[in-house]
Amino acid sequence: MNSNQNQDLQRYNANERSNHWAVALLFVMAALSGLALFHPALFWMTNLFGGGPWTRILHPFIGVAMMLFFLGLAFRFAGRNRFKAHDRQWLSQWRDMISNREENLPRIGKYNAGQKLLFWVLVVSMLALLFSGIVIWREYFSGFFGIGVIRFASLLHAVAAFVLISSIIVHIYAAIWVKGSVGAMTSGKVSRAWARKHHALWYDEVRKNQR
Amino acid sequence: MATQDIIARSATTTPSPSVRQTDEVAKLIDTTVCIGCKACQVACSEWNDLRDEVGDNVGVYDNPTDLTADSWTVMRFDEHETSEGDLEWLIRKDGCMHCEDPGCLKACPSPGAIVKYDNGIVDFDQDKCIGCGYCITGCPFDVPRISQKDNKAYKCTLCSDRVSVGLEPACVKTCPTGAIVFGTKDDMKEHANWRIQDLKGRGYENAGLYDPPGVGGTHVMYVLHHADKPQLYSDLPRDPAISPLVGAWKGVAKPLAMLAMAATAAAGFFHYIRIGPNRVSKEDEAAVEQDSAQAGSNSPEAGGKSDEQ
Amino acid sequence: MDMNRREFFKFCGVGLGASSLAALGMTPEPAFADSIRHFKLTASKETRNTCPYCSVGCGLLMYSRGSGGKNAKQEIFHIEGDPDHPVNRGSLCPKGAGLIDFIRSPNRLHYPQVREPGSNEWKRVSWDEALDRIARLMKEDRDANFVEKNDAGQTVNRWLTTGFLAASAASSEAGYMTHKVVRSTGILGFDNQARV
Amino acid sequence: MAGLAPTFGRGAMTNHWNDIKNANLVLVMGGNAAEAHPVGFKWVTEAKAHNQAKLVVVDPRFTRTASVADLYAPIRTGSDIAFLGGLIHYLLDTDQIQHEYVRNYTDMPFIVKEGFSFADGLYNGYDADSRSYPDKSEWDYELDENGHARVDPTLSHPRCVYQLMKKHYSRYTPELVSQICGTPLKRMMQVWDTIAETAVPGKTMTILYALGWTQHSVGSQMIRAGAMLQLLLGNIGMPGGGVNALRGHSNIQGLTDLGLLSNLLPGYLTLPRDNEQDYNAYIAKRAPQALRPGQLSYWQNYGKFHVSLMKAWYGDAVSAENNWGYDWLPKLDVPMYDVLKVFDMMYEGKMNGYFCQGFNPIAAFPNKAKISAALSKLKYLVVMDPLTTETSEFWRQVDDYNDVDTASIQTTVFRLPTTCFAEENGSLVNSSRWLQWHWKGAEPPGEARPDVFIMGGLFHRLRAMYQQDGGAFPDPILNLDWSYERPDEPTPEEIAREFNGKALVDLKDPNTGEVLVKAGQQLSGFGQLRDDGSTASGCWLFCGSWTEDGNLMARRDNSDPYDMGQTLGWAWSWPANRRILYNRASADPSGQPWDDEHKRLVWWDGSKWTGTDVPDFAARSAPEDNMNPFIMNPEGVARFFARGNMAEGPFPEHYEPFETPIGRNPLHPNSAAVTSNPASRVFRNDMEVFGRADEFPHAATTYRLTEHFHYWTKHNRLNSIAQPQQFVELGEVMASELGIKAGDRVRVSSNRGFIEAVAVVTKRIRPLQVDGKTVHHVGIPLHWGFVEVAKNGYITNTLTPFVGDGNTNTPEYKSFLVNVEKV
Repeated sequence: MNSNQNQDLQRYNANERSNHWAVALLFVMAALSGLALFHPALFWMTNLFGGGPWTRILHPFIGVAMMLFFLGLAFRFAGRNRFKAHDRQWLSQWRDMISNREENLPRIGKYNAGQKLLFWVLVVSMLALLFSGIVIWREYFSGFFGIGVIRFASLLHAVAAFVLISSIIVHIYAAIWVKGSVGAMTSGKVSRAWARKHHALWYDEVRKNQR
Repeated sequence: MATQDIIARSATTTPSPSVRQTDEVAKLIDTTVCIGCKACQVACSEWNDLRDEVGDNVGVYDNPTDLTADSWTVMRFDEHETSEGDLEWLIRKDGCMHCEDPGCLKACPSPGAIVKYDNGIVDFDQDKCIGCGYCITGCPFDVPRISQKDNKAYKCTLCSDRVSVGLEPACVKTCPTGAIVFGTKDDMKEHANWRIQDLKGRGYENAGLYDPPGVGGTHVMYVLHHADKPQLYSDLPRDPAISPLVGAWKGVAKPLAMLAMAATAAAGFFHYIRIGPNRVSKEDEAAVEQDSAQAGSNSPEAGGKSDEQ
Repeated sequence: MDMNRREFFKFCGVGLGASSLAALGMTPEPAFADSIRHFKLTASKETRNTCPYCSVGCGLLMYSRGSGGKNAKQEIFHIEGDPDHPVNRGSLCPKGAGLIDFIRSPNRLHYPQVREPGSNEWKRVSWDEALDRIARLMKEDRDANFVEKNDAGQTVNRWLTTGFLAASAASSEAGYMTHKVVRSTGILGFDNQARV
Repeated sequence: MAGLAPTFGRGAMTNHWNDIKNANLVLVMGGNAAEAHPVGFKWVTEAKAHNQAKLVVVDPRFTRTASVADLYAPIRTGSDIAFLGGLIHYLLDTDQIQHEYVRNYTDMPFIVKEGFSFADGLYNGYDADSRSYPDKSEWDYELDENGHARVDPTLSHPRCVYQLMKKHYSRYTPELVSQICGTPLKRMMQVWDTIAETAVPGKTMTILYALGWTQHSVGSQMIRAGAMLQLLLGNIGMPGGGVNALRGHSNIQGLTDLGLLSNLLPGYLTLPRDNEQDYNAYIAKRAPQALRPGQLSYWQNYGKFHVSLMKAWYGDAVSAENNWGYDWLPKLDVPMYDVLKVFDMMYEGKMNGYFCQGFNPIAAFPNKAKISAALSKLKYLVVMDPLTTETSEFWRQVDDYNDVDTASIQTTVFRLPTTCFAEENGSLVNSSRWLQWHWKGAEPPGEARPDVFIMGGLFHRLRAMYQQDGGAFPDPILNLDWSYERPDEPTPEEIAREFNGKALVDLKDPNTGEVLVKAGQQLSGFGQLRDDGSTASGCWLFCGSWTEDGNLMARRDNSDPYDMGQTLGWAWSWPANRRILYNRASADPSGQPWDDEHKRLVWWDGSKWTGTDVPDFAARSAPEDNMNPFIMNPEGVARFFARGNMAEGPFPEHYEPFETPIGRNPLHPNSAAVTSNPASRVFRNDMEVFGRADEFPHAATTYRLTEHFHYWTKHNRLNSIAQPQQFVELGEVMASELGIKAGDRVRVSSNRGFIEAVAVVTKRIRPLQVDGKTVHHVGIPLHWGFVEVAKNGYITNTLTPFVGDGNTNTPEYKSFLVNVEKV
């Protein structure tokens, strides 16, 4: 009778998962090649890309590819990342969150305020990277910009990259910390208990739809 | 190499050998004696085996009209009318200034692609150049150029190959009127002072030396009739310095960002140690059982309307 | 995929190790950087000459490849001013500084050539053919138009129907030889750049 | 150059490059030293740096030289005589002259014949039909019974040169001069006053001029005027003084010294005219007696030089019996067959063959259309050159640049590849009269051969043919001495030894009978030459360049013990290694330097003349003998009054260019006959193609750029990069009137043709107010052509007029009229 009552819930479908991992992979490459050119101590990483010139050649193309996939991801998830009234409440209680006292937090939907914040930070820094990146892309575009713009773009690119990378570190840690999350992006499934605990409203919603 | 050890390398965090002390050299360009004959341009290309494109005349004497990867120095001509209505033809030999604090070297991400010798010469090593163009971004004088042929950055080397064997640069040797002189930086400053005295005697009250402190001084200096208005000489920057943006980008940003990223990772690590993972508890699973049980009989009151449909 | 404590520590350890290695500057590239091009005149052959352009007469040092040994074809690859020369003291103007491109100009002539009447092209000929033909043309013209006496009966011995322009960039020796030959034929239409 | 010999006795740069550093004032006029001689200009910089010297530039354009000048004055092209005449008037008027110098060392006290007169711009004896002065006999000194010129030391005699000159230039008032030259009066007076400062004995001014004076229909007289100015100031023979002709080509001095000109023989010996049938009269005319007691009049040795030359050329075949082969020398029916004359004959179809040895006439000579038409009428043209020249391809159709009908051109053209400087040994004579030896550094490309090989090869074949089947007057060809080790290609060393000269028999001292030079030995100086056939010397002037001590031209001792820049041990300088001509004049009549501190050159040490330079004087002639410094002049002094030596008259008079923007000569506004040089030769069919100001309103002048050398360097990549494309220079005012912006393409046309080029619009050319009109100048560089590495361009000489200077027939490249329009 209630055959589907106990099986795990589908959080991400195959397309969403592939899209995410495409972005993730390109991000790793962009970050490694970018950091290699950013700090002398990491220049050795250019060897991962076939040396300095190749790193210089590849990095912008990797970046653009990442950007394209990220757009896909952004359009998929933007709707569910709109801020809601309860998000402010949730944020104000961030201490309960990091101390694993989730029961005190308001019930939330598919994404909690922290995740939404991350989402929008990624969007902004990605755009910043794209535009500043084009300005400092010496081989094709720098010729069109004044030296002042180029200098500003160089700094902006570095800052945006820093923000992005830091955010992603947080993102990754969160996945490790909140047990049962990684599965959402590998198998695409989460346990009903996980959903009920972390995303109660979404849990209800899914159950309702299952009727 | 004896005459010029590398004292600074691009993208290198540890100090370069800096125990040996050798003379600082400098090239002094006396715009008040220069006749704009372009011998320096030709000698430079001849010595360095460069042959630029045969261009066009665009209505001025300047040719090539700008520095390129194949033209490391060019003459810039400016016609200036004095308040008395007399004409001055201000001619400036443009090229790398060999800054004491080189913006190109600061900006370069490739270790050793840009070096500064302890005699003051700033040199590019095309073998290590990755062609990113950061040197252009960093240069306060807009000097380096990336070659279309090989995507490497090029500029005046102050003939480091000649200087290393004890010769003067090619442009210096060839200069017909002695408008370009070469020697230790101290001697060049002395020479400049002597020239400036002569010029003041001839009515150029503002004659002076161009050795901009903003970049820690340069190893290519100018004697100008109007040192108070360097911009008259085809926009020679009045007070050049490495742009604060470049300074931030290649200065504080680097360690800070690295530190911050490391800190973020560390924070996670210690959070995991101290507070530990966030797991689904037995209660949660039981609750789920309950939910499904209720689901069997009647619809939940608690559920209410989801706020995300 | 779930990750337990042990796995997590492993993950962190590797990252830490790698970054600290890098921080130590263990970057895979040579510790010593020699970015200077090698001095290109070392052991090349030096020949003294004089600039062929204007009349300042600047001293030149011409540098050529090859030890001067029989098997090496000497090729001049660099020219700069002679610092011992009292006038130029090593300096050269843009023309002198570019002399190497005169010697090696793509427009240097390599072979005797002739352009026949009405033709639109050059034909390569041997030196013998060229000089034979020119000498014959000279003699025909001279024999036909040489003036021994003028109308007044005075001995004038001149040849006016052929003229000669000498080169004021040619050496004095070439000039002297040219004068000796040209005058012996009676040519008066004889001139050089002194006039222009 | 032709202005110098009639004044001083020799037609060459009086001083030398390094000596410029000894000047207190440098006047660059009729030239652009920084542009055309940048390295020589180094010594101007030195004078400024170490001698606190001033640099004054007078030029229609604000040139590269002007860019480092202390004082610049604009002047209308072609009006230099007015400017200098006015200055002469000013100096005489304000009595700012070096009195002791002019009284002792110039012809100021000399009294001129009564018949001499000047009226309405013409001297006595003018013949309008022949456009010349057939009889110049009255342009001379009054002689006393011993054939010596009468003088009046008080300078008060109305016909003494001083008084005549004063009178002549009294018409050149500052106001009128400023009106003729367009030089603003205030600036002009500034320049004149600065120059006048050098009238004192201790201060010297040097004049650096070049083709900016030479290339006018009155070029020689411009140079004369400059020379007179320097005499007035006592600046001739002085260190840091002189009138310095900056020659154009590396060996133009050498080729002139060697007489490669229509009317010359080596060493400034001259060919006979038709009416000079008698050998002895021919020599006598050229070996004048001294015109004042005790003067050297060095040309009295003319016979020795001539005989030695003929012995060098014809060896044993000439002797006193056949007047040393006098009849073998061609004789002239006209003053000279200069290039203009020759190309006019060619144009008239009167010539069959022509040789161009390292010369590019279609680009270098005026009115390209006429040159091209002339060459097309030849039967054969032979071009010897290291490079492809426009002349060798004059028959090739190249768009508008050379629009010809190839098929209809029936000229056979031979092109023979020659070596360049780097591929041969030999000597060049620079502007300082230094004979400098150079060494071969590499083999020529392909089959290129030296000019000597070509001349030798041609001569051989000619002689062989004349030996076999005879022909017209073969004697000079068959008898030419050709005893070289390799007859097909004599070595430069052999030839150099030949023009230095050797003893043919033991030369004995006439008094003691001791052998001075053994037979076969090289002579050590022209003092050893004899007119009895016992010596041979191909060029007496070069005698001493290759002695028994070896090749003095190859000397490399650059030491300068007195720091006067004389470097007597470097190379060898004619005459007799003297570095500054007429240097006796650097000492006062008593034999001591005018300035013992800064201007030490030569002085009398009690027994002989000595000093920092080789005395240009009789070494043992004591001051009390009253021998004067200008030893080549029979007067012993320098000439303000040129006597019969100039075509237009003894004193320079301003005449307008043949194409004048103002249409009249403000000095003689009502006499069209003297608007332009009345003594210049003008050919039929050239007169009609002179343009007039109503059609062609702008004053044009042509010149070289420092990045290029004539038509050679456009074949060099490096120079083509530095200045790639043909342009013309226009003043801002004129350009804006015509709506032309920098970089626009403009068409510049004269009455002879047009060129198109990029417009360089500049503040450096300003409109001038001349004779009540506004005159704009148009600057037109040459260099470009239709065979090159640089961008193809038009031959600038398409525009220039086919008329020359009255004395040298040097074409008037520097002043003509054009119209300018935007394309």
